[in-house]
Formats: sequence, structure tokens, C-alpha cells
Amino acid sequence: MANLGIRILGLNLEHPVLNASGILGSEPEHVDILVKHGFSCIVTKTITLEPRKGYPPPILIELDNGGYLNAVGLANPGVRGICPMVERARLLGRPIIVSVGGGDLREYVEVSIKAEECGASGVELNLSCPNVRGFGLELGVDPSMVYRVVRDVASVLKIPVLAKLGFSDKVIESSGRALEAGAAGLTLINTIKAMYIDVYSAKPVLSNKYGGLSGPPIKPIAIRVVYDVYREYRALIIGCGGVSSWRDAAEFILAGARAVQVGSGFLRNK
Amino acid sequence: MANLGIRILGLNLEHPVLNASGILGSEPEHVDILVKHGFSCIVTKTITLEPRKGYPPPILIELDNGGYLNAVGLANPGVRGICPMVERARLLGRPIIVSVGGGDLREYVEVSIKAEECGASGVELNLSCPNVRGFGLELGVDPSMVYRVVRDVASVLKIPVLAKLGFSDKVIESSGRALEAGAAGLTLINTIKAMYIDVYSAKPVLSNKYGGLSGPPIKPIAIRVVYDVYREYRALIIGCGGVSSWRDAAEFILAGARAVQVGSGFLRNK
Amino acid sequence: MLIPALKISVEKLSSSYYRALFKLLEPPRIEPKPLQFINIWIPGLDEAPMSISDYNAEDYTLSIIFKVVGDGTRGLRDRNGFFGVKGFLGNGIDTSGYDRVLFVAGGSGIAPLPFLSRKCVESGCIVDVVWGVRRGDMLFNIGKHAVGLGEVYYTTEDCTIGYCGNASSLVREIVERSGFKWSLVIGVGPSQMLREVCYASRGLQDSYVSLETMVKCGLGACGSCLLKPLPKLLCLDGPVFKCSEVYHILG
Amino acid sequence: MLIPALKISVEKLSSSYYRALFKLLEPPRIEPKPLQFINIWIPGLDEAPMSISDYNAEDYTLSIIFKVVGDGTRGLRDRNGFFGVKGFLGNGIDTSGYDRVLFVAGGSGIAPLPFLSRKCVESGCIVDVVWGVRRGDMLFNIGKHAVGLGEVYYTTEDCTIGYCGNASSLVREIVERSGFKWSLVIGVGPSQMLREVCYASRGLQDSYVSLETMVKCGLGACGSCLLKPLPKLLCLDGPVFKCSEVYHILG
Ligand SMILES: Cc1cc2nc3c(=O)[nH]c(=O)nc-3n(C[C@H](O)[C@H](O)[C@H](O)COP(=O)(O)OP(=O)(O)OC[C@H]3O[C@@H](n4cnc5c(N)ncnc54)[C@H](O)[C@@H]3O)c2cc1C
Ligand SMILES: Cc1cc2nc3c(=O)[nH]c(=O)nc-3n(C[C@H](O)[C@H](O)[C@H](O)COP(=O)(O)OP(=O)(O)OC[C@H]3O[C@@H](n4cnc5c(N)ncnc54)[C@H](O)[C@@H]3O)c2cc1C
Ligand SMILES: Cc1cc2nc3c(=O)[nH]c(=O)nc-3n(C[C@H](O)[C@H](O)[C@H](O)COP(=O)(O)O)c2cc1C
Ligand SMILES: Cc1cc2nc3c(=O)[nH]c(=O)nc-3n(C[C@H](O)[C@H](O)[C@H](O)COP(=O)(O)O)c2cc1C
Ligand code: FES
Ligand code: FES
Repeated sequence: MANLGIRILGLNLEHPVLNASGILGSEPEHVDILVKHGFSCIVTKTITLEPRKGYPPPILIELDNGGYLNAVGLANPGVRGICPMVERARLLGRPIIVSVGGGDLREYVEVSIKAEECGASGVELNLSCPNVRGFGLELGVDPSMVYRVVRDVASVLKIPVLAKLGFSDKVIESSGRALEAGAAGLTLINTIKAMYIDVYSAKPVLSNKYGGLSGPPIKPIAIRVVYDVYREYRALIIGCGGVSSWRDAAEFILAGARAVQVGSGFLRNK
Repeated sequence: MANLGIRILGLNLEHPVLNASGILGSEPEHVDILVKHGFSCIVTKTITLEPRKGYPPPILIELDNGGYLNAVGLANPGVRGICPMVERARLLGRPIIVSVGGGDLREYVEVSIKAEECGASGVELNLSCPNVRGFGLELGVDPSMVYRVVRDVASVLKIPVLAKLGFSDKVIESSGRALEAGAAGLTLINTIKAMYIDVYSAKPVLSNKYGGLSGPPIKPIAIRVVYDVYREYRALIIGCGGVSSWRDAAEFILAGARAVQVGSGFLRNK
Repeated sequence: MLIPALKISVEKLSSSYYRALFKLLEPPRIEPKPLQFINIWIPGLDEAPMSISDYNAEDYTLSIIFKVVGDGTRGLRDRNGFFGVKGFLGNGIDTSGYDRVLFVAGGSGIAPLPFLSRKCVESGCIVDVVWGVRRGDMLFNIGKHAVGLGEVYYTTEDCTIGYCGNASSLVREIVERSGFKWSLVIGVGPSQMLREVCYASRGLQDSYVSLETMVKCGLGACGSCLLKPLPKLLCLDGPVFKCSEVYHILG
Repeated sequence: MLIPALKISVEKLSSSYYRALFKLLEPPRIEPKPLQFINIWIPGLDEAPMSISDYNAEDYTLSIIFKVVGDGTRGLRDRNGFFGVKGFLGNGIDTSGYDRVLFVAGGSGIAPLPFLSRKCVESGCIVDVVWGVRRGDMLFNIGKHAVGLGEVYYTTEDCTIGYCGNASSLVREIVERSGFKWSLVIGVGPSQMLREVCYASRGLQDSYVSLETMVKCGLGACGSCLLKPLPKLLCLDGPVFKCSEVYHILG
């Protein structure tokens, strides 16, 4: 039997397949479900300081190009939701990484500190959510903001910090700045801002109008970003975007990723 | 019978479906083929001052996500190729728009002048080719360069000028600058830089390694860009990216486009 | 996938319930099963989970039976034109292998019956129905919408029509009397009722209940339909569950 | 789609020709037809158009017969491991409805014969072959690779084997002698030869030729395979054409 184990972020993982943030991951029971599906390390939904209800439905649709479009609106239980999930993961013997969101520097730091206090194995800073104004995307496209968020968080944390960046003109530069600022690794990429309009009713379908495109359509773009960033920095990269088979995972590994995250590939994939 | 005729750029078109630049369009016989397929207005392959051989094969592959990845390398016959194509289009009673590429301002201007001299109905400035260094992409992401190219060309031409922009962080800003500089309209969007690695041989497949992603995968991104740019400027937009059915075309029209271009949707679609 | 659907008609069935008929403009990828649901998109307004009330695989018409409780369901009633159908979601029930089914509905839980009984007829079984509502004016003649029904019992809490009391009391009675008749019991309605249905049918071969939670994405992503504290998602693992799986969280 | 293909073997057939056998690691979307071609990707090196020489739909093995002319074809011969198959490209020929076919090959034009004759056997026809090469040492026994052949004529310009002269002269002779035998003539080879084959077979029911141009994308995008001055693309409209369509541009 092939041994697929890897060691990243100081963790021994059974294999290189993690879940992507936002696919479940906001309740302890979600952790059970994710573990049952075999992910070697759990990533939570992006957590903000306060609970957020998120947008009203429709928040997610499957597109006829095989992708998904979502605008969940960062629905999450706030920092009080972290400890119960971390405990559940510990019970189940799986490391857990808390995805951290924030509207400003302070929020990123506070949520990250809470994650460390609860015993998380690491944090992943979501610097690239395309759907919520003030959360992420505006940050990720500005390399100096990326630097500041990562530095502020990494300088107060003992656990490793991942920076999750989206596809943007400056993703290579932002990646470099994140690493400089103390990120132990990068998660690349997030969804890409997009829209679907129903031609019969002439209305955008998502309640937020815009959504993030994920799944197979974005894979070639994600592969390119991972390839470029790896070639530039030889850093620890977790590839994300359109993984739905061992071949997709292998493609990311060849591009330079050490591990992959699966989001859309897992939807309805019981 | 519904009348699908539109009037754009001073042209009466039978319907709003044009071919996208780069699908044939470098020889007069290509014009025959495109006309036979029923496009209401022909767009040439991007033409540079000098002939270019382009990259060696593989230059185009179909991906398993339904998209295509190409790096043709702007193979084209140079300005001497323009007049024969324009004449053929005239013979066939179809307007023709010459797609113009350039490594610097002067080249854009010279090729555009040649297009006008040959009797083209308009030019489309390719400010967004992701595959050839120095041609396009670097320009399109810099709004002030977009402004300068469009201004220099529009100020010396009598025929209308379209600016073709790609997906980038600043596509809205670049669109505004192009319009300010005298563009009669915008073509949105070009392919998105991407990569496909064959996992068996562990090699990127295209000879250029990188390629431009086109087809259904990019449609939701293109729709979003058209929607945003239209909402901002109410400008003439020709939508491009993943059109392969009347519904896709209608979606672009609803997003704000007046017409659409079809590239990948036409491949192998005899 | 969001299947475009044209509203063909809407009909008031009683003081509380409406029935709307849609024509799907594209063939769905697979045929639905009884007790699966859809998320119906009311353009610009909402997306609401609704049981498939009936479905005709030949002309792709789909009906729902619903109560107006808020903006979304009001839009379902009042708007015309195009809607969107996301589906078919969740697990359904396969009626083959059963000869006689007892379907127990509370309120709008009656909705999935027509499609269930249609499939039952195809696989050679009969559905007996207990349908309980609060007031008699909420009832309509379910026999008009469902084929192949056996015995049909109505119960009202205002005692104006049928059995006086709630559906669970009647179920307890008839199961005690002749429970051996049913190889399958299915309950759809308020949690408290489902608990009692499960309890009453505990000796029978198979008993299932269809639950409700807050469905948002319908595809297993958002987690809002979690059946806390079970590690189960209603949109993927449900809405129907074996009584034994969920009994302890009912009521 | 690029289908990954494992090279199983390569064999030298004569002084000039090689035969390579590949196993496709994924089932192709549709089955090929005789005279269709593939673009075979030699990782990191080239992508070259090659006729499908033979194809087994049961185990997805595909063979090509080729001449080494440059880096790409050298890679095809010398490298092992994984390649990529883009295909199946162009139009093929449907042999049904024909009882006897004359296949005229010049040089590596022999490549598509095995698959053509295999399909011919299936549809109940026989293929007679004229294969011409410059020197006798270029020949190999084509009967070893193709089933169900009728008469096989070899021609060499160095007059060491078979008929002395080129394929077209022999074709002219045998068609004059007994042309009525063939309801279909197919020529594959140099343009000059194809012109003569078309001319010689002008009275017969159907005559086709398979052309070569510079194939780059293979999918109708780049236009490099244009059959100037015809508004036709070899990769979409060809490589086989009716003689009547292309006669005036041959030779
Ligand atoms: C699997 C499933 C099947 C259902 N089948 C039917 C049916 O066949 N007929 C029928 O009349 N009703 C059915 N419902 C309930 C129906 O979905 C809600 O009544 C409807 O979503 C309310 O939408 P609204 O916009 O009109 O109300 P809102 O204004 O959104 O809210 C009004 C009330 O409805 C509840 N509600 C709102 N959204 C949801 C939701 N997504 N899931 C659950 N409850 C919600 C709220 O908690 C509130 O009490 C079903 C629910 C589920 C989960
Ligand atoms: C439809 C079609 C089917 C073919 N079938 C066969 C076959 O079954 N067996 C066989 O041996 N050969 C076949 N060929 C020719 C074969 O494609 C070329 O010999 C091969 O591409 C040369 O590649 P290379 O890298 O080795 O040579 P290069 O170093 O690229 O070039 C060497 C020579 O080959 C010619 N050539 C290169 N690329 C192409 C190309 N893409 N298309 C046409 N000519 C090219 C060049 O003009 C040059 O003369 C076919 C060609 C076409 C168009
Ligand atoms: C429904 C949904 C919700 C998501 N929520 C988050 C989130 O909260 N935080 C985050 O960093 N990424 C979020 N993402 C993005 C994914 O983590 C991932 O980066 C993206 O979907 C690409 O991967 P995929 O193609 O495998 O889905 C979400 C994606 C989806 C589909
Ligand atoms: C093979 C190929 C060649 C292309 N060449 C050009 C080009 O020369 N100039 C240009 O502006 N766009 C070029 N494009 C981009 C298309 O014009 C179009 O913007 C893009 O493919 C998205 O549209 P689609 O999804 O309909 O293909 C090319 C696209 C393809 C697939
Ligand atoms: S409704 Fe989102 S997971 Fe079930
Ligand atoms: S090879 Fe590109 S069009 Fe035929």
C-alpha cells in the first residue's frame, strides 16, 4: 500500500486531502461529518468575531458549466463557535485549522487568538472572500494589507498561520508578502467573483447578485497560480479550486502544492 | 419572425452574434468560413505589424471542464494580411472588424491605420492577450496604458475603435479609461491565464506552458464583468466568454451587452 | 442545476392551502422519488424548500401544495411567469416491496402524498391516509389529487370534520386495531406528531418520518439544515429518516 | 480532450517505418472511423498529426505507423511512458454500402489501411491495395497488420520489389483493366499521386483522397490547416475529401 502521509505545519497528516473552508465547518456536528468523509485535517468555516447570519437564500447554485456559485455571506457562529469544534476534532483525533475572517486587523488578531486558546492546530486567514464587502477580497488584492494582517496575527500566535489568497493581478506579490510576514504557508485560491443571471426571469439568481465561482471551471486558473507562486517562493502551498478526483489533486501537487483542499467536489457527494 | 437586427458602431447587423477574435480570421478563406457560419460581423485574428509564426504545437487543448486552453502565440500574417480579408468580407457583404495587437503604442497605431486604409468597419484593440509577453495583458491591467493606447489610436482613426479588455482587478477602471480615451465600445472579456498539467507525464501540455482559459468555465466571470462595467458606464459592450447557446447570449444581453462574440463555442462545431 | 419552470396555474384548495403547477423547461437529470423535495426560487424574493407534491415524467410538470407563511410563499401564490427549480434534493422513499402503506400527515405534511401514491400504484401498493389539521376549513378532498388511495381519515382539532382530535391519536387507535396491515408507515408533519407516529408504529416493519429544518443551500454546503445534535444534514441525509435514527430528537 | 496514452511497444517495420502501439487510459467519447486522425502529444516536445493505423475498441489500444522526420517523430520512436492523444479528429470514411474498395497508398499513406480493412471486414467488403514506395527496403508485409485484404500490389521506383514504377501508373493500369470491380477508391499519399489516382478513378462510383496540410490545433481554431484557396479546413472538413471537391488543388 502506498503511504500518502505528509507532514505540513508540524502536523502528520494521513494523506494530503483537507476540506476547503466553508463546506460545513461551523458546528461541532459538521466536524463529525467532515471527519467521517475522511479528510485528514479539518478546516472550519471562516469565523468572525460576532456571529453572522449570512445572506438569505438563494446562497448557492450549481451551474451548467459544472461549477458552483455561492454567496453565503460568511454565516458563522462567531468566536464562541470555535472551542466546541476544536474539542470535537480532538475527540475524533483529527487536527483542525480555524479559518479566520475579519473586517479589520484587530478582528483577525482576536479571532486567531481565540482559535489558539481553544487548541486549534493552526489558523488560515481568509484574505480573499469575494462576497462580503470589507471581508477579504479588498485585502487580498493589496499586498501591503496582506502583509499587515499576516504579520499582526503571526507575531502573536504560536500555532502556524496560513494565508488564503484569491486570484488577483497581484497574487504572486501578495503571496510573497504573506510569507515575509510570517505565514507558514499559503492556501491558493479562493472562489472568483462571478454572476449568473436567469434569462427567463431576467434576474441574477443569488440573493447577493454576485457570488464566488468554484469547482472544475476554476481549476486551470488555480493550477496556474499555484505553479507561479511555487516557482517564485518554493513555499508550502495548499492547492484549492476544482479538485474532484485524484488526478486533480495530483495536478496540484505537480504544480507545487503539498496538499489540497476540496470544496465543491464534496457537495452532494455523499 | 422576430427581428434580431441591431445597430452598433454605425453598422446594421442582422443579429448580435459575432465571432471572437482568434478563431480563424487570418486568411481571406477564413473569412469565407466565418461568413458561411452566419456571424453577422467578422472579427479578424489579432494582427501585428510583422507576421508572427506563433508557438509550436500543442497550442490548444480541450479541457475536461468543458473549456479550452490556448496559447497560439498571436500567429498572424502581419499588416499585409489585412486588405485581402477586408476585401473578401466586402465581397461577401459583411462588415469586418480588425483586431489589432501591438508591442508598443506605435504598433497599435500603425496596424489600426492600415486597417482603416483597407476599408475595415472598425478596429478592436486587443489589450488583453494573456499569452504573449509584451502583447496585451500587461497593458490591460494598467488603466493609464489602456488610456494611452486607445487615445492614440482613436485620435487618428475615423472608424470606430473597440477596446478588448481581459479580466483583471482593474477591469472597471480600465473600461472607464478606454471610453474616456475615445473607445466607441468595449469587448469583455478575453481568456484568463491558466495552466493544464498532464499528471501522467508530469508536464504542462501547451508548448508555452501557460494558456488562456476560454469557454463555459469563464462565462460567469465574464457576465459579472459585463454587468459591473455596464452598470458603471452604460457603454456599448460586446460580451465574450463562454457563449455556446442562445441562453448564454441572452444572459450577456441581460447583463448589459448589446452583442456577443463566440470563440470556443464554435470550435469543432461545424 | 436551476431548472427554469413556468407557472401554469395556482389553485386555492382550502382556507390554508394552495396548489401550484409548474412546467419544467428542461428535463431534469434524474427522476424524483416520493418525499424528495425541491428548492423553488422565487426570482428576486426567496428560495423555499417544498416537497414534490406530484410529478409527471412525460410532460415535466411538477406541483407543490403549500401554505402562505411569508414573502416567499406569498410570491409562489401571487406571481406568474418563471421560477427556478433546484432539485431533486434529499433522499426519497422507494415504495417497491411494500403492499400497504400508512401515510400520516399533519397540516401541510399532506403535500407529498399525491406523488407517493402515484409511485405506490406503479409498484403495486395501496396508501391509507390519516390527515390531521387544526380546523375543518383547512381540509380539502385529497382524493381529487391522489390516485390509488385506500382508506382516507381526516382529523380536526375543532372537531368539525372527521375524527375529533389530532392525527396521532387516531393513528394510535388504528394501529392498535389493525397495525399488521401496514408494512410501511410514513409520517410528515410537526415534530411532536412524528414522535407519536414513530411510537405508535414501533412494532411494524418499517416506519419513516420526514423532518423539517432550515434549508438554505440544499446541497450539503452551508450546514444550516443540521439535525443537531445528530451529525446529519436534512438536505442530504433526509428529509426522510427511519424512526429509529431520529426518534430521540423528535418532539 | 487529451486522452492519456501509455506506449506499449514500438517496432521497426522496414528501413523507413515504425509502428507504435498505445493503450488509451480513458475510454474515448466516441469510436473513431477509418481515416480519422489523432494529434499525438509527445510530452514537452511536439504534437503531431497521425492517422489512426488501427484501433481496438475493446481494450482501447491504438496504433500508428510513422516515419521519423524530425524531433517529434523521433520522440515517438525513442521515448517510453506516457503520451497524450487528442482525437479523434476530422472526418473518416464509412465503408458500409461498398463491396470492394481500392486503397492506394504512397509512402506512409499506408498507415490507415489496417483500421480501414478491419472496418471493411465488419461491414462486409474487401480492400485491394496498391502501395508504392521509392525503394524496396521501405516496404514491409502489410498483410501482417491488416485483416481481410484482397489483392495486394507493391510498387517500387527502384524496381527491386513488385511493380516497377510508381503507384499511380499501376493504378491507371489496373483500373483500365478492371475498374468496374471497385465501388470505392481511396488514395493516401503525395499530392501528385492523389491527382493521378483521382484522374484514373474518375469513372468509378466514389473516389476519395486523404490530404495533408500543417495541422496545429486540430480543432478548427488556428486555421493553419486551411486548404488554400478552398474555404476548407483539413482538421474539420478533411483529411478525406471527395476527388471532385479537391481535384483542382491537387498535384
Ligand atoms: C424539506 C422541506 C419540505 C417542505 N415542504 C413544504 C411543503 O410541501 N409545503 C409547505 O407549505 N411548506 C413546506 N416546507 C416549509 C416551507 O419551506 C416554508 O414554509 C417556507 O420556506 C417559508 O418561506 P417564506 O418565504 O414564505 O417564509 P419566511 O418569511 O421566510 O418565514 C416564515 C416562516 O417559515 C419558516 N421558514 C422559512 N424558510 C424556511 C426554510 N428554508 N426551511 C424551513 N422553514 C423555513 C420560518 O422559520 C418562519 O417560521 C418545507 C420545508 C422543508 C425543509
Ligand atoms: C492528417 C495527417 C495525418 C498524418 N498521418 C501520418 C501517419 O500516419 N504517419 C506518418 O508518418 N506521418 C503522418 N503525417 C505527417 C506527420 O504529421 C509529420 O510527419 C509529423 O508531424 C512530423 O513531426 P516531427 O516533429 O517529427 O517533424 P518536424 O521536425 O516538425 O518537421 C519535419 C517535417 O514534417 C513536416 N511537418 C511537421 N509538422 C507537421 C504537421 N503538423 N502537419 C504536417 N506536416 C508536418 C514539416 O513540414 C517538415 O517537413 C500526417 C499528417 C497529417 C496532416
Ligand atoms: C458554499 C461555499 C462556501 C465557502 N465559504 C468559504 C469561507 O467561509 N471561507 C473561505 O476561505 N472560503 C470559502 N469558500 C471557498 C472554498 O474554500 C474554496 O476556496 C473554493 O470553493 C474553491 O475550491 P473548490 O473549487 O474545491 O470549491 C466557500 C466555497 C463554497 C462553495
Ligand atoms: C484559439 C484561440 C485563439 C484566440 N486568439 C485571440 C486573438 O488573437 N485575439 C484576441 O483578442 N482574442 C483571442 N482569443 C480570445 C477570444 O477572442 C475570446 O476572447 C475568448 O476565447 C473567450 O471567448 P470564448 O469563451 O467564446 O472562447 C483566442 C481564443 C482562442 C480559443
Ligand atoms: S441546506 Fe445547506 S447543508 Fe443542507
Ligand atoms: S489545425 Fe487549426 S484549424 Fe485546423
